[in-house]
Amino acid sequence: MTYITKPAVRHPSLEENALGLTCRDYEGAMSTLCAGCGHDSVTAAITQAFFELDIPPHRAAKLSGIGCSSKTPAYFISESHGFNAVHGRMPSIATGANAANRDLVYIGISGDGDSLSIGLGQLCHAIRRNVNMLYVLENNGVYGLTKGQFSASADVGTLSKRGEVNRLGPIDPMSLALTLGATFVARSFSGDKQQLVPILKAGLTHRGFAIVDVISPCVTFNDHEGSTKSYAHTRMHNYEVVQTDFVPLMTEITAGQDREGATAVTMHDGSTVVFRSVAEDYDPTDREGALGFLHASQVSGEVATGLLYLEESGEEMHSFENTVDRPLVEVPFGDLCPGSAALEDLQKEWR
Amino acid sequence: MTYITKPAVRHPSLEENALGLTCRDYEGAMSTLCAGCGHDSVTAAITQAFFELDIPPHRAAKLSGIGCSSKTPAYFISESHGFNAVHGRMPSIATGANAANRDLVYIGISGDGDSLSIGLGQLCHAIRRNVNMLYVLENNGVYGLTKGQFSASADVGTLSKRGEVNRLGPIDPMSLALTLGATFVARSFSGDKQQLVPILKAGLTHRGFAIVDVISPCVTFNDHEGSTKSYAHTRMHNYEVVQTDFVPLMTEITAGQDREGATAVTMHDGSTVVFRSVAEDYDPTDREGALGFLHASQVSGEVATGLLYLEESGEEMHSFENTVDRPLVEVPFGDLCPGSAALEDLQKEWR
Amino acid sequence: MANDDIDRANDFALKIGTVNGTGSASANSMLMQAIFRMGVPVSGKNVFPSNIQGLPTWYEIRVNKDGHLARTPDFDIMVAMNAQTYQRDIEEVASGGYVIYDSTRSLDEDLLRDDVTFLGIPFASLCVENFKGARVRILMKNIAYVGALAALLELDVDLIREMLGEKFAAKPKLIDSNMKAISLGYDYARENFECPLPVRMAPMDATSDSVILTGNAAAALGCVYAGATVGAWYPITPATSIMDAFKEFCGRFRKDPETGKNRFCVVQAEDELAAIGMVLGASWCGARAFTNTSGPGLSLMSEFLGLAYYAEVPAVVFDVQRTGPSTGMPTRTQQGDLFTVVYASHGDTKHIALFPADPEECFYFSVSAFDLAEHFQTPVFVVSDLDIGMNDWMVPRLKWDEGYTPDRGKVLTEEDLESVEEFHRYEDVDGDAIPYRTLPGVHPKGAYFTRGSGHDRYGRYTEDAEAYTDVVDRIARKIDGASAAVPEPEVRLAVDARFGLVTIGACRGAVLEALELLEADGIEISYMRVRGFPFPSGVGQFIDDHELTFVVEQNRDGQLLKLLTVEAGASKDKMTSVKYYGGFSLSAHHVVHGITETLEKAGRRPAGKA
Amino acid sequence: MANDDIDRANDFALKIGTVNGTGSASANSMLMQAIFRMGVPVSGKNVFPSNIQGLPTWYEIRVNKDGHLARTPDFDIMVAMNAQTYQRDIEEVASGGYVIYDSTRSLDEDLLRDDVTFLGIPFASLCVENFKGARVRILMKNIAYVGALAALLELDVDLIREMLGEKFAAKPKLIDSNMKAISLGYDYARENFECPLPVRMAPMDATSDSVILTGNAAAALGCVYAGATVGAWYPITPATSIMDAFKEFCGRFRKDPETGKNRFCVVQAEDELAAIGMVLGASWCGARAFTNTSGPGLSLMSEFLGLAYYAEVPAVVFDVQRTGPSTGMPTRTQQGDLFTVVYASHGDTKHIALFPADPEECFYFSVSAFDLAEHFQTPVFVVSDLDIGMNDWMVPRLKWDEGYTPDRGKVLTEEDLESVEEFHRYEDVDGDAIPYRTLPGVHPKGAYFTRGSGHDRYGRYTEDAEAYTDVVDRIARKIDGASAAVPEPEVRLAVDARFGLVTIGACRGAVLEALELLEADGIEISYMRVRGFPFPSGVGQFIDDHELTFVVEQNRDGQLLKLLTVEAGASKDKMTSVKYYGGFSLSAHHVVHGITETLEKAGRRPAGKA
Ligand SMILES: Cc1ncc(C[n+]2csc(CCOP(=O)(O)OP(=O)(O)O)c2C)c(N)n1
Ligand SMILES: Cc1ncc(C[n+]2csc(CCOP(=O)(O)OP(=O)(O)O)c2C)c(N)n1
Ligand code: SF4
Ligand code: SF4
Ligand SMILES: [Mg+2]
Ligand SMILES: [Mg+2]
Repeated sequence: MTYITKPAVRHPSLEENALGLTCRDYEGAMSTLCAGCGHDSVTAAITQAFFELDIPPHRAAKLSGIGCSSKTPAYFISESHGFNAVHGRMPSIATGANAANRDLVYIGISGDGDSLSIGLGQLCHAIRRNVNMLYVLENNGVYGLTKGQFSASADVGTLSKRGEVNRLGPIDPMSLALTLGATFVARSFSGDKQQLVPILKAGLTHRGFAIVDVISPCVTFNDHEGSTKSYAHTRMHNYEVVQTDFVPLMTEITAGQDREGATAVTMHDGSTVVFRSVAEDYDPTDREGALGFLHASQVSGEVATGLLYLEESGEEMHSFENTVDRPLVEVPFGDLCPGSAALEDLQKEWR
Repeated sequence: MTYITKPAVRHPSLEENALGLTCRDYEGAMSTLCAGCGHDSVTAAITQAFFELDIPPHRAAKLSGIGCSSKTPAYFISESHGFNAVHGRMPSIATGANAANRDLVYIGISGDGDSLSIGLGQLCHAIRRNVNMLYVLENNGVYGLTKGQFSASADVGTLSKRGEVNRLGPIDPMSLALTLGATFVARSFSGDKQQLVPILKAGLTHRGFAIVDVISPCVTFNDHEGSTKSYAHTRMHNYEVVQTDFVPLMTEITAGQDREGATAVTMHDGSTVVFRSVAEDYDPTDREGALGFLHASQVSGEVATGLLYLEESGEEMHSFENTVDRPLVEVPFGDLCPGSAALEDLQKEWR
Repeated sequence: MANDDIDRANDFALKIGTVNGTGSASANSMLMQAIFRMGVPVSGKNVFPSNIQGLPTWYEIRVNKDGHLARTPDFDIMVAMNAQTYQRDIEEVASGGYVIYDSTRSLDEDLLRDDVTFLGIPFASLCVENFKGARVRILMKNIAYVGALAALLELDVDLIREMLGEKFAAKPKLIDSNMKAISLGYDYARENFECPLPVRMAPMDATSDSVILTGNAAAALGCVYAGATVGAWYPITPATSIMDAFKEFCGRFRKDPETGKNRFCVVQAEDELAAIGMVLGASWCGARAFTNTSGPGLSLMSEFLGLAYYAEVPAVVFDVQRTGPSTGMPTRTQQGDLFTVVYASHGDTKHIALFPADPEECFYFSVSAFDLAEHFQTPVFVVSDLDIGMNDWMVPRLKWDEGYTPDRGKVLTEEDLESVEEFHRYEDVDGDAIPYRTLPGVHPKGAYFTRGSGHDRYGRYTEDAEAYTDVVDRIARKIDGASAAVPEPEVRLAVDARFGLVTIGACRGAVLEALELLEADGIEISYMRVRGFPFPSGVGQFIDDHELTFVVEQNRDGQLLKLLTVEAGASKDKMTSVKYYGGFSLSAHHVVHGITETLEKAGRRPAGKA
Repeated sequence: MANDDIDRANDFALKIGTVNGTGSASANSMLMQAIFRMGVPVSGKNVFPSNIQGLPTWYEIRVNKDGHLARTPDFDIMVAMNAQTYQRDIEEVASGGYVIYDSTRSLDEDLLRDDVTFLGIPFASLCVENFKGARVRILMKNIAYVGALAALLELDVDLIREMLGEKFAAKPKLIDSNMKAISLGYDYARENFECPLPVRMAPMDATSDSVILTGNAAAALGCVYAGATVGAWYPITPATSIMDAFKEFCGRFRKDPETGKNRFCVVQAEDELAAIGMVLGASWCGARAFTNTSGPGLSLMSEFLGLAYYAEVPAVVFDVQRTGPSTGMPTRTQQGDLFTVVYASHGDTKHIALFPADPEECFYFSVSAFDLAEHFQTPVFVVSDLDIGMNDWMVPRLKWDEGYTPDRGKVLTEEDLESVEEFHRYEDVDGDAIPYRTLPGVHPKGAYFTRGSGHDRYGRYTEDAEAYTDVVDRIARKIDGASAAVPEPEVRLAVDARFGLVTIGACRGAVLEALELLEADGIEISYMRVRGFPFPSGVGQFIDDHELTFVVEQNRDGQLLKLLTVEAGASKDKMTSVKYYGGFSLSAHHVVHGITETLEKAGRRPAGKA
């Protein structure tokens, strides 16, 4: 690799995962984002999640569009391939990559501008195809890289740093995803690593499209009074609906852990996601209910967080397309080219 | 006009509207669509609606994208300007046109391919801006003009004419619109002029973005057994949720008409829309409820029709943009150009 | 042609006017196929509206023993089945020709011409008498005119019956009705007219090594044989049938025998931006991936194409051209995308393109396109058009070299990566301006960051002038290098010819026919057809070597001529444009007329050689 | 420059290296403004990263009494405030020059050079001692180096204090701290170094008729004065500030006095496809509408631009070029979009384009763009670049002709329509290839159908070859006609010069400076700068009239040279490219070097005149 990676001084103390790697091995190049940018915290959480899931760095594929958020794939797992596409079009790159090699672990990083304006159509259709990937939407309510214009996720009445007021209603990626039939829908906050890491792990394990909307404040252009995407505002109104706990396959759920009022969903790989609803009778497996709840909390100005909806059907793009299990890139040429005899036969029909 | 319009033989018998025009005066060029195409019935209903609303033909503006559906603006009101844009991009044309001249009556015609695939992003953002227009989505579940590929509104399990099965879940424009905060959301059936005409009239009168999803069967590529957008299937599963009655400003609601269990909403121009819920306690002014209902009926395979949601706030793009009431195209140049003195002053600051 | 009195066997043109959506298409191709099976060179061109049902549509068949199969506008026989278009259809018949029409309703007096023979056959009433059901009657009218033509042209009826047998093997009831319809037309013609007509068929053996094929099917087959696994597309006329055919072929050749699962993945994208994005994603992962589109889609792909060029991601794009600009005439042909293709996207870009002339080349070029795309790590366009892509062409039987192994380009394997010190994505290690590539998932050392933003030879982000320039200069060299790898032009030098002609794509047939006509007229012209871009070195030379070169192409602005000027070093003053861009396929007379006119204007109508 | 011993007053270049996001920008422009107010010609160029905070950024100031304000890479003074970049910053100082650095931390031995003078000033510690709060201390460091420069360059400090007064009129507390910071730097320099340096300021009166302005602000002002009411855009560097400025100006000039409502409507679109769509919709309705974008956005607009061309809908598009291809270097300049602009979209298209050289032309061309767009009913591009658009330029004070009335083109009024028999949208009534237009809502007779699909002169849908050709041929004539309407090239003929030079846009300043240098060297070269496309007739002539013409442009592929070849009838062999495309603004030495090199290669370094 040809990055200026942070000096990987291997602390003997540093904990190792099943692959004998430390979380340092999941880091990337030095971030060039603003000090305090929410995106850097998300990067840290992602690093952690991959490390804890024992994913071989080179088996991950990192994709993004354009924006400050979309720069972040350069800042984690320098030993995996990254694709910084064009603005708003990362989902199509991910779809094609996944079509070609279904065995890699795909993570896409996008921003609210990248996802909800120029990229809205591609996002919706990736959800519809249930492309097997983790899609992290680093949501700060503004276009950071172009210096703070409102994005489509800005709430009504939000003040821009220049003092303009946003009058247009926000597009809520969570309600949108639920409406479009998304099978893994979660929201979190860059400031809450506790909550974020297990959600990311569950998302990486989910078979299908897992969207995680992470409120990730832009300290430079949207962290002021009057912003609803600031650290302060998010801390204040962030309302954890479900607590999520990701239990990997190997560690069985011991009696020790208290499981009252908790639902457990088994992922296709055998690992488990355990929910504990904090909100009165919130059921993260009820799409209609989730939609209603989100609408209500949006009206009341609350930011509902947690793994809001999960459906582990296992049906994803390749099941719809009936593709062979073996990644297409690994099918030998001999199995792809019909050869001259077949061509002869075929042409008999063209006379 | 330079169309081959149908010979406008003026039947003395033909009823005239307030402008002294007959519905013939709202017709357009001869349709070139397949005999029996649902779109032609929608065209007829549109003609009727404009006629009944006494809209001067030249004050209407007809916009569309590309597709069989998008051809239809040529088939009504030949005395109004039409703009057959590129595929999926009609909403942006409408937005710009409306920005320039807010006083025209805008009607956009699109198809499910035009709106839900290539045009999805533009549709969502036109909804978000609440552009003041009637948006008719002629929904047949296929790409008619390109010979019958599945569109994004095709239901799971639908059989194509060539016998392919659609595995991908449909995008429901109604739930989508509700989720995105649309203020006028209605669905109807090309075969039900009774229901369609009042809805179109209400939509034309609504201040803001009015979307009408019209199930409009494609007799050539999607009217067979195994299609959920065929005439037969739609007749069978079409479930009218609310009966809608449009009462123009002039005709006051007389005691004569029975109004039990009916809600009346007054439109910004003073005319009224009267609902009568057919479905148990369905409330067309409750967004959350409507969303839930749609989700449920979709699961049960029913096609809920009627004016599903209405919110007559009167807030639309120009209120958000704080534009002058007078159409911008009518603001005299003198009020636009600051002149030489102002330029002199301005430049003092640039030294 | 209709005018000369020489034997007209196997040398005539026939046009059939019907209404679309009435099932005439299959009757027409059966007719063409019958001629083909009689061993006589034939071509069929579909002239259809951008609409699904109820509008006029035509099918043009040209029969020519010498193998001149380009479109000809002089029709010896007009089968006028559509009253809507009687007028123009009858006008189009060459003097001395024949009009076959449905005499169920008698013809308007003022449509009659005394220089053509009218052969009325009551198709409608015949079908009403003999068949039940509106739909069947309409369908059978088509079969009936095939029967009539069989008699008038002395087509082998048994052959036709045999074909019907094959076609409806599964549905015997249909065979009977079709056979009956054939006889209705055949017998009526025999009884009422003197058969055969002077323009007629005579068995030959000129088609035994050929097949009938559309360019789109051929291109799709090329994708299958090249080992393409991912196809992403958005429907658009006239490109759609490439993916239709690809899916069909894959259904046959790409099912896992055990599981029945697909060894391919075709994604119908939400639009063309997504389609090309999917192709880039798949190619980046190491699959051979392609998309098929036409003008409007190509425009939408512009941004992504620049990314592919600059980040050096392979991609194969089939551009089946239609009449532009904008939506234009979706069911008419043109060659108007040359500039759009070779300079696609903002900034400095230049793309590799292949220009097939017919379905045969569509097949072979389609395979080469994948080799070139991976070899040069860049998008490669196969630029055909509606005429090539959607019409029935008679082409030499396709061959497949069992020795073929795909050129995957410089891709480092796991072993390679184990052994290398360090891997630098954009370094010109071998001095051929082509860097090494790695695929995701193979080896940690292979990891790099693909981006469309400024990067240096190591794949690192940069805003440094030198580091940036270093990379874009190498890319320029790389693409120029492809001029040696794209197919060489097809050249036929006329001895000491003062004049040259350069053309491209589907113009081929019309041009070669025109050159014969001109030669017969004493005008010798050397011929060159460019088949790939960047132009091989010989291209500019050819133009230098001739006093004047005619550039024949199907667009308004002379795009090929301009490209030759700026990209082949040809001097503009030595070239002159011969253009046709009305939407029909080019025909010899366009070329002859264009050339002779120029020569007359220039006052240098030569006695031939210099 | 640093080397010659002549008086260096008002002739030097200065570079300041800081970290972005630390507030140095305002200090730097204050510095430039002070020089300007001293009456001395000056330019300022911002070299910034595509990032928001924490990366190196530079500001380059050139002071030149003769008004040569193009970028120069030889810096006499380097204010090195960013330790990260000490190395390259110090390397960049011309021998004999000065390095001003923060001596709070001492400089690495190996950074020292003995051919430059190091002036250490403990900015950090000075600010720590005198100010409270990390943020304030960082900000004040910037003001402090301004103070130091004031002493070293003999800048008028009172002037600076005056400027601070104006700037912070509202916030007196800030005035004090800023004044204090100025003094800190000023006094320290006075006390520790011999002030002024040989490179220094001397009051002049060369700027009284000028203003300081960016091209983007000027373009936006042009839109306001032209009467544009609808702006639709999507943010992108370096085009964003056009719409920012437009909104700001409109806030001042476009509020309805009674209601306070807007006499304009700016829509931030969801992407560039929507932005151009909105512009077309608004123009179609009769508003003057525009969008501002850069390369990637331009690519995304391709499809719609073809529609506008073919359906003949006016539109004004500002393309503020940045370094391509793809995302490229968003904060670096280039002239790489020439082809993309003039041939935008698939099929046969050709677009009108204007090429301003500086903010002054941005203003005037912006106004002309709307006149041309409506006159010719087609998209018109104003093609500037990051250097023009975002940098501070000193330009002659802008003038506005009160007599100006917008050219709305051939738009039929209600009265016109009352009187006409029939209205045919695409008919060439006046023989100038420009048809008449109507606006929606005006009159029933004006109704027509706008479409990008095939249409005839009556605006009817068509698939007919002649009807189609009729319209596209007229459009071609119409656009060619615009060559007489776009701004004439700027020409300076050297007496009997054997050599010519053609350039475009922002290259102007560097080229004119280079020509002076070459002339001093005995090389006389005629100069032409093209300002509009399609090229006026004189352009080709200029090239014919010279033995050899140098084409100076800022892109890799010589796009201007190619355009001149195919669109101005210029012969390629008479032109040679001088290109720079590393992303910085062009400087005279690039041009001089390129030209002399060519001449030496060609062995024809002339004694001057022929
Ligand atoms: C086609 C195109 N248009 C515009 C841009 C300019 N641009 C770069 S990033 C960006 C918005 C980024 O916003 P978001 O996705 O929210 O990311 P953030 O910076 O806020 O993390 C824009 C408009 C671009 N790169 N490409
Ligand atoms: C950019 C672009 N891509 C593809 C096409 C081809 N095309 C024309 S219509 C159409 C789909 C129309 O489907 P829909 O909107 O559902 O209309 P319908 O014909 O079903 O009424 C497509 C893909 C096009 N015209 N432009
Ligand atoms: S601008 Fe905002 S989003 Fe971008 S890096 Fe800085 S803080 Fe983060
Ligand atoms: S193809 Fe379908 S949608 Fe198109 S006109 Fe025919 S019936 Fe209507
Ligand atoms: Mg953002
Ligand atoms: Mg449809």
